[in-house]
Amino acid sequence: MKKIINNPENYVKEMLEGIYIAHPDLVTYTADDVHCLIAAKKVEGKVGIATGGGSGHLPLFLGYVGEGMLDACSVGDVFQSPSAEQMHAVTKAIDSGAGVLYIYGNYNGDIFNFDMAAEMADFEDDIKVLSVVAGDDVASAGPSAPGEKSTRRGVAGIFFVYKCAGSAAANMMSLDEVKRVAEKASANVRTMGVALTPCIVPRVGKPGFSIADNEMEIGMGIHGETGIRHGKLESADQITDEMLEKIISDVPYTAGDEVDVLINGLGATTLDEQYIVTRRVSKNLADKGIKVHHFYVGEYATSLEMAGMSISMLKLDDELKALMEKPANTPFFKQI
Amino acid sequence: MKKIINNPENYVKEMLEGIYIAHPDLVTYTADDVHCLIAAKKVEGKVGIATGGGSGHLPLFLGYVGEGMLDACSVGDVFQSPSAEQMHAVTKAIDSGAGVLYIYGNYNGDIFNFDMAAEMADFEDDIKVLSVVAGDDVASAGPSAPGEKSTRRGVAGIFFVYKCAGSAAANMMSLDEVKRVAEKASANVRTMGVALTPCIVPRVGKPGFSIADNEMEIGMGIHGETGIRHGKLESADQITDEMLEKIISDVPYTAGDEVDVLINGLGATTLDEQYIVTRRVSKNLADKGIKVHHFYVGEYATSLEMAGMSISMLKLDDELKALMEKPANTPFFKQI
Amino acid sequence: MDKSYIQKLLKCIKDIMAENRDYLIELDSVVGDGDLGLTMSDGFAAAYTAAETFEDSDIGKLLYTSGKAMSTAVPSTMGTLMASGLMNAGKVLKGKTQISDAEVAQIFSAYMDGVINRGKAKVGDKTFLDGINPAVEALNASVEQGEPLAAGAKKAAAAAETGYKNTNTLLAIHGRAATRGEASRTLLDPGAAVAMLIMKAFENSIE
Amino acid sequence: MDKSYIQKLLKCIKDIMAENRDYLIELDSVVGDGDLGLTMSDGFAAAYTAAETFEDSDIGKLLYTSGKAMSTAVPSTMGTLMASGLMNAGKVLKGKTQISDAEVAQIFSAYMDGVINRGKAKVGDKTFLDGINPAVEALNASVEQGEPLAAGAKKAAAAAETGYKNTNTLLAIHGRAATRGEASRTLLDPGAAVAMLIMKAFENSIE
Ligand SMILES: Nc1ncnc2c1ncn2[C@@H]1O[C@H](COP(=O)(O)OP(=O)(O)O)[C@@H](O)[C@H]1O
Ligand SMILES: Nc1ncnc2c1ncn2[C@@H]1O[C@H](COP(=O)(O)OP(=O)(O)O)[C@@H](O)[C@H]1O
Ligand SMILES: [Mg+2]
Ligand SMILES: [Mg+2]
Ligand SMILES: [Mg+2]
Ligand SMILES: [Mg+2]
Repeated sequence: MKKIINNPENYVKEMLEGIYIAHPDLVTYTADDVHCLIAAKKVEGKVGIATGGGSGHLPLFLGYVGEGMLDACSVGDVFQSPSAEQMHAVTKAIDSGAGVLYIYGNYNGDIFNFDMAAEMADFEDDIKVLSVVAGDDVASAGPSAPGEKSTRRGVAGIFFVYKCAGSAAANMMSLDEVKRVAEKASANVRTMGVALTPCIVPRVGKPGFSIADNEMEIGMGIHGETGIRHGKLESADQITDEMLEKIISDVPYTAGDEVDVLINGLGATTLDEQYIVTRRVSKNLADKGIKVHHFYVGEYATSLEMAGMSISMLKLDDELKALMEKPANTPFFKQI
Repeated sequence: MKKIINNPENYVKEMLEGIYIAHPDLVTYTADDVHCLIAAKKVEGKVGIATGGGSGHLPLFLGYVGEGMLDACSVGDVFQSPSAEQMHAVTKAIDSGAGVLYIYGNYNGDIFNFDMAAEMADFEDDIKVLSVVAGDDVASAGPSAPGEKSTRRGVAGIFFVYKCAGSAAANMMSLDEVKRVAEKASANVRTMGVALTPCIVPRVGKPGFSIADNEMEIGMGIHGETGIRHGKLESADQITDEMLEKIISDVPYTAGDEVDVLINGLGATTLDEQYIVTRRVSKNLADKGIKVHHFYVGEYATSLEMAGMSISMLKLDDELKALMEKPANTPFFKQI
Repeated sequence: MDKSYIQKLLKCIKDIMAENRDYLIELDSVVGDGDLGLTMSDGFAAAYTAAETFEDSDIGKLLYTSGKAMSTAVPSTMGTLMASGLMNAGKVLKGKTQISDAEVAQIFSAYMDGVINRGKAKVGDKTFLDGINPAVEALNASVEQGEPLAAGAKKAAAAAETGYKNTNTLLAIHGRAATRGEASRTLLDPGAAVAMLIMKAFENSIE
Repeated sequence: MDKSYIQKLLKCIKDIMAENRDYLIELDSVVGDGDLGLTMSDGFAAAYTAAETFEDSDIGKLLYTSGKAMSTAVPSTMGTLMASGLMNAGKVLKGKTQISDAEVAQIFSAYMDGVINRGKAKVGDKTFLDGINPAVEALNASVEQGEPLAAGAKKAAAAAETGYKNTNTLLAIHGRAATRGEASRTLLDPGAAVAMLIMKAFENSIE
């Protein structure tokens, strides 16, 4: 395990201390617990948006707390949910009467704890809490029936849900409206990923799985969940086309549709490679008559030092487009 | 070699095409050559700032072209200088009468080509060109005698030189003044790095050097140049303290000094680790009475997918501090 | 029975989880991430510590408080589910300082309901429920027939063990195991093993 | 001699670099990044192509143009230095359409000056200069003594080879090799090998 760390037991705590040192103007914490991260500035009357999840995915999840996006994030150990108590603590800190929306990824532990936290906030503090669970990974399960909850895992596409909901809240929309927007974004975003190498959870000290030399795992989850196929490593163009195929057929798209696209690096994959993929996405979509409104390229949701990348696409309408365009200022995402 | 690429011969060209697709509002190119990258908006009467260098270091060098920083970047093949002709082409494109400043890292190939380009611009177009060569890597050579050129390699610390000079130019200072500011920033910045794994140049296909399991190379250059010592991988706190020791004793610092600090990931090292280092830097400097004005944390200058990181420190005075605080909007660096 | 019995029950659960820590780690390493031995021993230790030092004689509040302590200590899937079980048992028994054998059985029914409410799984989904559900049924039947609690506890423990042993015929549809699809079927479910251990601890607490 | 000789000279250099491509790659792989065989064969090929198709009879302009073509084709250390050599020779001979033996020798002096102006290295720094400098001295001495150019070229080629062979006693202080410090001393310098090849090509061009 080649990592620049101290005692693995303190990995998350020390990382968080670094976060507060580097971004004092944007984030702070509540309940005397560094895992309970909240925005430095509270906007009175605004719907609060909280997220949370395991560590090991920076800039997810905490990196999107700040102006114009999220108000809080409870932070768990690497690949582990934070506790309901921690979620409850940030909920109390960010509510200013307009209620709180939870937006988080579709994982068992997170769901159970966010549900418990919502009950606590309701029972103990009379705070109205609603939840939107993001499940954008088309590789993780088939589409769910209309009205049914997605059984798909949440991955990098949650960025779009954060951004749309964050802009809606900044526009002083009501809790129900912010939830509607988050659900709309969530319903219109799809992600596919590919992994080339495993990653190492610091407390475990060795990879939890392996990918053969010269092989790739298409559709692997961000904790190493099995993908939909593994095979020989192909060219960037081939990989991109296969991933887009899966994304596009799932929605489906027709010529004239407009999208925002996120090309996301999982950790060790260079920005060069991400731009080589960007180039192919642009060509592929142009051929289908799908118009790209904006490309976001970089590390938006990682799996520690895993090599690999994902493509997320958000199908836009006028409302989502306007919300995506609003400025934001967080430790990891700044839009001017 | 596990990379998401097409034909390695097209690596840089395809990467650049992706850049122009993703950031059309910020950058474009001149001379019909994608390697000749210039800012999308030209500010009349402003001193132009051009940089350049080999690929494989994104966001260096091209990622800092945009509003409030650089005006052009000529882009070479991986770890290879661009040509004098390409530098000459961007020079012509960005000059608006106030002259052009070249800022680039201290490498043979780059120096020879920038010098040749400056002669061409002078001879052929009567454009006044001055140059500042950044050499911030304290591990690469001893300090140079007063008035002598630094024999040190340029690494991540060039970010500070770009930012200070870019702000000075945006303030419509003269060419001589912008050069003075760049030289002052350059004289006050020091960097130390550590590498944990090698990287692979796409056209070569295999690592150019190796670092034993459980070993690290303190002071290794961003192309794999030999460091000042290799040894067993130590804790984040130990590594940080050793690097700071080298940086601080080179300047030297005294209690009460104020600095900007850049914690830079080389490619595969997680943001978590960079924040764990941030935490230690903060403690270490606080003990010495050195005040941190601002931390910059993330991948600012990489070596493809190398694992490792570097610490850069810029000693501030009132002028540099004000220049560092100005807003900027480039593909990779946005400051609000 | 009063609060001291509940404390004893939680001590028995905590002890059995500590004894079976490595066993659970091993089971969860095959299908999941291997943390179950740690989360169950740490989690029930936290629940017991909260119960042991609890001042009030309200059995419901004691159960609720120990559940909340567990949820804070181990926010994993099973940690939160077990905490939800304790908290729901607490809500159902709120206000009681003395409980009958039937009410002891009710603790386990309520515990199971708490897990179902939180986890939304069904019997047969290859989870904790496939261990606890046959045990709760056996216990309720025994108590209804007027048998002594010790007999019911014994039957419940046996039923939980059988339920656990049968999980290697079921397809996982929740959590990490589900990502393996059909490959998960022949494996034993770690959560159901926890149900078996809880019911064994219940048996121990009556002897 | 007129422009056609210069074209022949550049053809000889281009040919010898193509023949020694692998030799230069091997040399540069030991101390540097291994690209020298590619950059020298590609670079002098570009220089020759520009010279071959050059319309004007001005020898200076021809040299300058071929140098510029080379700098565009191969912007590496040696690529840019060799281009600078050609361009400086071009500046010095600008306006000439016919040149004497002494002026042929001047091409090499000017070439070396161009490299020195660009690279700021000194003889003894374990670079190209340690191959070219003894050759230029030998050539100038021979021409001054009124020997035929063929004799001078032969002496120059021999001097360059000796200079190159002696570089394994020098400490590198420029470029990638310098990062190895003392460990660089016993190695031969690839750039000096290029000087030897250029002078051999000169010898070939006269025969
Ligand atoms: N929805 C659910 N309802 C009940 N039990 C569940 C549910 N989902 C998973 N489980 C149980 O949780 C066990 C795994 O728990 P745990 O190791 O804590 O999960 P993780 O480490 O993935 O958070 C499974 O063996 C299964 O019995
Ligand atoms: N300043 C200099 N002046 C003359 N020759 C130099 C100078 N620096 C380096 N060289 C020569 O360049 C050679 C390496 O050239 P090249 O392979 O093109 O370098 P790189 O691949 O590092 O750009 C060295 O062997 C040396 O002879
Ligand atoms: Mg990374
Ligand atoms: Mg990276
Ligand atoms: Mg587990
Ligand atoms: Mg070389």
